[in-house]
Amino acid sequence: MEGVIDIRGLSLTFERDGQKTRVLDNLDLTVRRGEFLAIVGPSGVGKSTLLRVLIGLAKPSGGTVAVAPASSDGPALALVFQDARLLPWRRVIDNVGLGLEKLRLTRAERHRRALASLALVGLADLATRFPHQLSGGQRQRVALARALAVEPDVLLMDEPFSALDAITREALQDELTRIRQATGKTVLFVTHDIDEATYLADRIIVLSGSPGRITGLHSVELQHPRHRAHADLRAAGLAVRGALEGELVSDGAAI
Amino acid sequence: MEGVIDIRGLSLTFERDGQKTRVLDNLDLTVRRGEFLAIVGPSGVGKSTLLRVLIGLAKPSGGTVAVAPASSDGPALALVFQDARLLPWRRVIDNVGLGLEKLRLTRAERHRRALASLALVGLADLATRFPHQLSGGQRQRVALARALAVEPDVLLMDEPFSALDAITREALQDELTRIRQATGKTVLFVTHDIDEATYLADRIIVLSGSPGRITGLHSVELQHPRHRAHADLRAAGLAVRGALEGELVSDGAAI
Amino acid sequence: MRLLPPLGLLIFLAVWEAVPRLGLVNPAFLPPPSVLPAAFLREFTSGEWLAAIWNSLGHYTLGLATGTLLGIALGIVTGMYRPMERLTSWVVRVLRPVPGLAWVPFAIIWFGVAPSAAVFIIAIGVFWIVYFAAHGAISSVDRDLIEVADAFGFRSGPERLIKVLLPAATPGLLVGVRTAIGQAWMAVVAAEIFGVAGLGQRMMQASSLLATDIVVVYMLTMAGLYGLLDTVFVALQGRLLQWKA
Amino acid sequence: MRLLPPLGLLIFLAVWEAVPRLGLVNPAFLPPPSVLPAAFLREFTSGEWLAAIWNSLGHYTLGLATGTLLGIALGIVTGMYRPMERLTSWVVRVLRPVPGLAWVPFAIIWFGVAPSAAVFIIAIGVFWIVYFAAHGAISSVDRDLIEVADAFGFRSGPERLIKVLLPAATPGLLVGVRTAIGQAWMAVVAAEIFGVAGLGQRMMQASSLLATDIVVVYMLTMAGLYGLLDTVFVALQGRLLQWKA
Amino acid sequence: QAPVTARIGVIPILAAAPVFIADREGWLKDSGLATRYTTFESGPNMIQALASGTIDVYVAGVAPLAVARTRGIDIKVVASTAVEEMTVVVTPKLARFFEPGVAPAEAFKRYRAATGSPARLATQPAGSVPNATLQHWLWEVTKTDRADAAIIAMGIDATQQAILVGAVEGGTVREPAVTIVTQRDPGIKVVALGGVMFPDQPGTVIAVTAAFLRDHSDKVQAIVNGAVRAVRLIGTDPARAAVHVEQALGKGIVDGATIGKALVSPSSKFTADPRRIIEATAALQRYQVKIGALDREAPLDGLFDTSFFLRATAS
Ligand SMILES: Nc1ncnc2c1ncn2[C@@H]1O[C@H](COP(=O)(O)OP(=O)(O)OP(=O)(O)O)[C@@H](O)[C@H]1O
Ligand SMILES: Nc1ncnc2c1ncn2[C@@H]1O[C@H](COP(=O)(O)OP(=O)(O)OP(=O)(O)O)[C@@H](O)[C@H]1O
Ligand SMILES: [Mg+2]
Ligand SMILES: [Mg+2]
Repeated sequence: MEGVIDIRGLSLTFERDGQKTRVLDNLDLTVRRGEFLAIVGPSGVGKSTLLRVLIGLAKPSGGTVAVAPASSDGPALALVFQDARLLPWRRVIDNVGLGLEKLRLTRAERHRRALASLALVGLADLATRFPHQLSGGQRQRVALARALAVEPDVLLMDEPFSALDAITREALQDELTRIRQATGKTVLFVTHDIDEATYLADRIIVLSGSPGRITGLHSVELQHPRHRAHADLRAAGLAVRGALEGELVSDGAAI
Repeated sequence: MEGVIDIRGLSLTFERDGQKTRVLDNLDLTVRRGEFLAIVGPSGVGKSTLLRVLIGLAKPSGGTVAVAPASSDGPALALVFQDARLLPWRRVIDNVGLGLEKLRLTRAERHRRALASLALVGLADLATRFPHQLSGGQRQRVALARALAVEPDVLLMDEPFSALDAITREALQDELTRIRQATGKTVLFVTHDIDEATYLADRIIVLSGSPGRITGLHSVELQHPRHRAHADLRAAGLAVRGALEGELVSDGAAI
Repeated sequence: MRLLPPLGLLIFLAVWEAVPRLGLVNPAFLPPPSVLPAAFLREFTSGEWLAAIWNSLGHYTLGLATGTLLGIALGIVTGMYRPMERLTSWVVRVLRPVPGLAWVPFAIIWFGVAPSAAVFIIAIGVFWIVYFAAHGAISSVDRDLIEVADAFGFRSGPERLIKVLLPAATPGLLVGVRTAIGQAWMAVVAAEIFGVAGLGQRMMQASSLLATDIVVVYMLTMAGLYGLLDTVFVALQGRLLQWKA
Repeated sequence: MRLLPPLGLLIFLAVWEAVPRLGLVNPAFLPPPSVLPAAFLREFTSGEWLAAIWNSLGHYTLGLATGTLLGIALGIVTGMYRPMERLTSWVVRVLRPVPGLAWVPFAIIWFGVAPSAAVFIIAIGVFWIVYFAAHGAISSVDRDLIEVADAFGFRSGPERLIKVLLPAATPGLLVGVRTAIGQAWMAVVAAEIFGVAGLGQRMMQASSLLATDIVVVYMLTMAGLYGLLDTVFVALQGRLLQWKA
Repeated sequence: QAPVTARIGVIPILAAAPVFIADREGWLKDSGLATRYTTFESGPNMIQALASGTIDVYVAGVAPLAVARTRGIDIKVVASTAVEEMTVVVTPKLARFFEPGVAPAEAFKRYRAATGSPARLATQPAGSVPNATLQHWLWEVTKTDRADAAIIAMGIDATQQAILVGAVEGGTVREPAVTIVTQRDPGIKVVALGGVMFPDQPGTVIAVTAAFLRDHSDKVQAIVNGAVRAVRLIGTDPARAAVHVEQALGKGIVDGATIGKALVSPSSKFTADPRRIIEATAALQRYQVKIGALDREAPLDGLFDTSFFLRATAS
């Protein structure tokens, strides 16, 4: 296979009350090992659905998806859900430790890694809380720590920072970039924030239309660490935006 | 009373395993009738908690909150929760109609208003779906429509646009501005996006520290409709950001 | 998929037929299914069968309805209001374990030997099951959802109940009701041991005369009636919970 | 708040005392609570009371444990695997309404006149309640949470069960178990009608002699034991569900 | 004159046969008496029904009545229907030891010697008539060693079932169960008839509430007359009697032949004479007090009213 993930001719249809809605249509995409690939697109276009297919939570109606086998102890893929989806009966630390229980680790090792992961998102203090005792942003950060903890080959992230304030968000963006550079992880990152996409990604694909198709693909060749106000990023952002707006206009959608 | 909402000496403490965490401390705030007041602040500072106190979902540990009685048929306040919190057993249209059932309306009138509200957020097509058949952004928009439908005097909005892509988001921002100008509604708007705050708000308060206090208050005197790239907004944004970063540094928090 | 339920039943019947035939159990106690049609025909032609069903169905329906409604109502009240729960908690503990048979004297004293006494016994037989299911379901409704109702001004008990508690508790409530639908048939037998005519009485008579085939005929009759009701119920449940699918 | 439970009980006892005293019910059938201590003392000093409790507790504990464990196990299996649910659905409908009394002959055949037969009857008495509770709770676990387990590689049945289904279904399961704790006492009485010594037999004996005061003494004994267990259970439940608070 | 309706509570056992026969022969109707039956499983439930005023006539065992009278329920026994109902049967395992010429006590002893455990005999709980008569037979009549036999108390149905499957080695049963179990398993043997266990042991009686007696003493007389005639009919034409009993009791559950056999079996002893059981009832109570099944004897004075029977037999 070419990349760490190969998607060929992927399409997906939901059925509801006997009526079919095609969400993804004949998608081709190769995710290269080690790259940071951002996916942007309007609400409801099928971004989350795509990630769900990759990790096996949804079955494609057509096409194939190939994922390279895991290269280390950890899993090949880990997903940060769009909603935090913490297990309400587990304390924060045990929520973060969930994925680790699949690996062959001692209890102490598990605890250590969960705590380290929690510290990365700045929540080590809240380790013993239950999810309902957290704020919205804190929950999202715990979900992020849960996926980071298992150290997968590919991190699938579904708008992981959308509930965070600018400062926390920028800190985590930088943290994510650092982790990636240190470990060479592949990241598939869904976001609705174009600045975020250009700041983080090597490549950005624009998903739009109904059913969702890839309508734009932009590379950002700038070295990390990047400067947020760099002109290249600004330019890439405008291009992505153009692709999005163009699609929307041509589609004649309400918004 | 001075404003449509008067907060005096408000403080709130959570108790957990016998241990107390003070979240809000001695807060004073007057919300003026008709203004658009944005609240920004780091994750976990107490923004959601403040809105919850206002609408009566949380009891303050100290201080008083006074809300002017409703001026029309609708309620004095309506809240858009940070998580969508749709009722899973109700179809989209009935979720939007929830608040309307409290008003004295005919069935047809209720349906009409719910549908109109749904159209505002661009989801009239999905009226008969159940919440679990929606994307994350779509759910959040339904929650927004639900609050808009009851036409309250004051709209409390807890990061209502954080799950939306740039285009949808901007469209809804403009829609909200339009509604406000047409109806003179007061809006209390929690966001973590400084650009959003400066673009929309008349005044911006910065909540930070632990326990959360008001550490900054900025006015944006620009007329609506505004231009997103206007220098005044940029300046206000920098000021807010400064307040936020300053607080964070002086606080010595992890992020 | 569609053929699995009858397949399961077939396997069950085959095992049942084999057990007495292979002499594992004395056929006097477990008549093989193949001898039952004859016994059924005898009961049917004598008219006993229809009369028994008719009588029992009356007690069953009324008893189930009464017990279920009371159970739901009280379960809701104690599930919603903590002081009510506390006020009743010890009394519930005293009354809960009183077996159906122990209520028989009171049934007779209060209602006489009348169908209403049987209804009373059946109602008690299902009451607690539904009560605990309702109480549990209501008191474990997600607080986040209750807050939604609150935020939109539905703050009185009844409003909260109708807008959130009841729909959110429906899955749990239905589990209780489904259990009750079965339990009520069990209770029918206990309820008819004193002079109220019906299936249960007929079974007991047959049992005391060691006519096991007739006992089994009535057991299967109950199974059939229950199966019918349960099927209808499951379909209804599917409709009520379609938002879960 | 703390005083409400005893207050409720007091009101209950007062009403109970009044009913026979005011002649609303013949004291022969409902002895007022005030005459019970004397009856209790008689039973206690004769040693009957302790022996009966001791025997019944044995049947109760074993029967409850067996029925509950089986009910949970099977409820989980059919709740998790749709084909299993379908395969058993009709068989369940046949067996479900078979009343405890109808199982007595089988209990005698399989276990003889031995405590294990009583255990069997009690186990059946609680089995269905727990089964349906477990089935319902497992099959209505939020799919979003199951997906979390899936996404982290817990895809086999047992893994999924332990990581998500069981903890998420705990509130519903506990409702079933709590109902069973009560139901099992009801079943004790039915289970001891064939030669197995214990509370139930002693009650039957007293009842056939119209010694209602003794019947009520044993009823209250059951209530006491049940109350104790239920209190422990509720405390346990509170701990298991502290994440809900 | 409109017929008076008697609400009759019965336990569906063979001993109630005289009432069914009298009714189905039309004798009661001829005296202006309509009947409505309510079937019960046990005597105590019928006492509760008496107390709640839902039945007028009680056709079941005499034992609960004595107690009921002490609890303020005014009721009078006007006739008997059968005596010496209970019989002892043993299962094949134990029947082997009841060879001709071997005394029961000896048979029990040999059984224990052979198996190492006492023979288990099923009967109803302490305080019931079957229990007392069984004990009387074991300890007083046959002088069985207490180590050789164990009494296991259970319900009537359970007793029959336990005997049939051999879960116990024997027990007390009454007709028609005696006929049915011996038909099902010929290895099951009757080892003692009721008269041997406890002479004249009281069985099923006809009793009426004081209120009904006061208002309709002529109808009570009709019932007693009917019972007397029915007992005679069973003696003279059992086949004809069996048809009625089968209709009332079995309603298709047991065939007429079995009922016919049960009616004339040595375990059935029909009599309408209440005088025959007065002394036996008292004696039984004395014995129950002796074995600790009863606290004290319930006074029997006023329970029996023999005048109806005397009038019935005089005419
Ligand atoms: N039940 C609770 N028990 C203890 N602490 C709680 C509880 N609920 C919330 N908190 C804490 O209160 C603080 C304020 O929470 P709040 O939800 O108001 O934050 P927020 O400003 O809205 O944050 P975000 O931007 O992440 O949504 C958080 O630090 C949170 O951990
Ligand atoms: N179960 C379902 N039945 C029918 N339609 C569904 C179902 N689940 C999702 N959809 C639809 O599929 C489309 C894609 O959903 P998806 O969650 O992938 O969107 P998204 O791109 O992640 O959007 P957002 O940015 O709002 O999260 C949406 O239009 C949604 O309404
Ligand atoms: Mg999404
Ligand atoms: Mg918040």
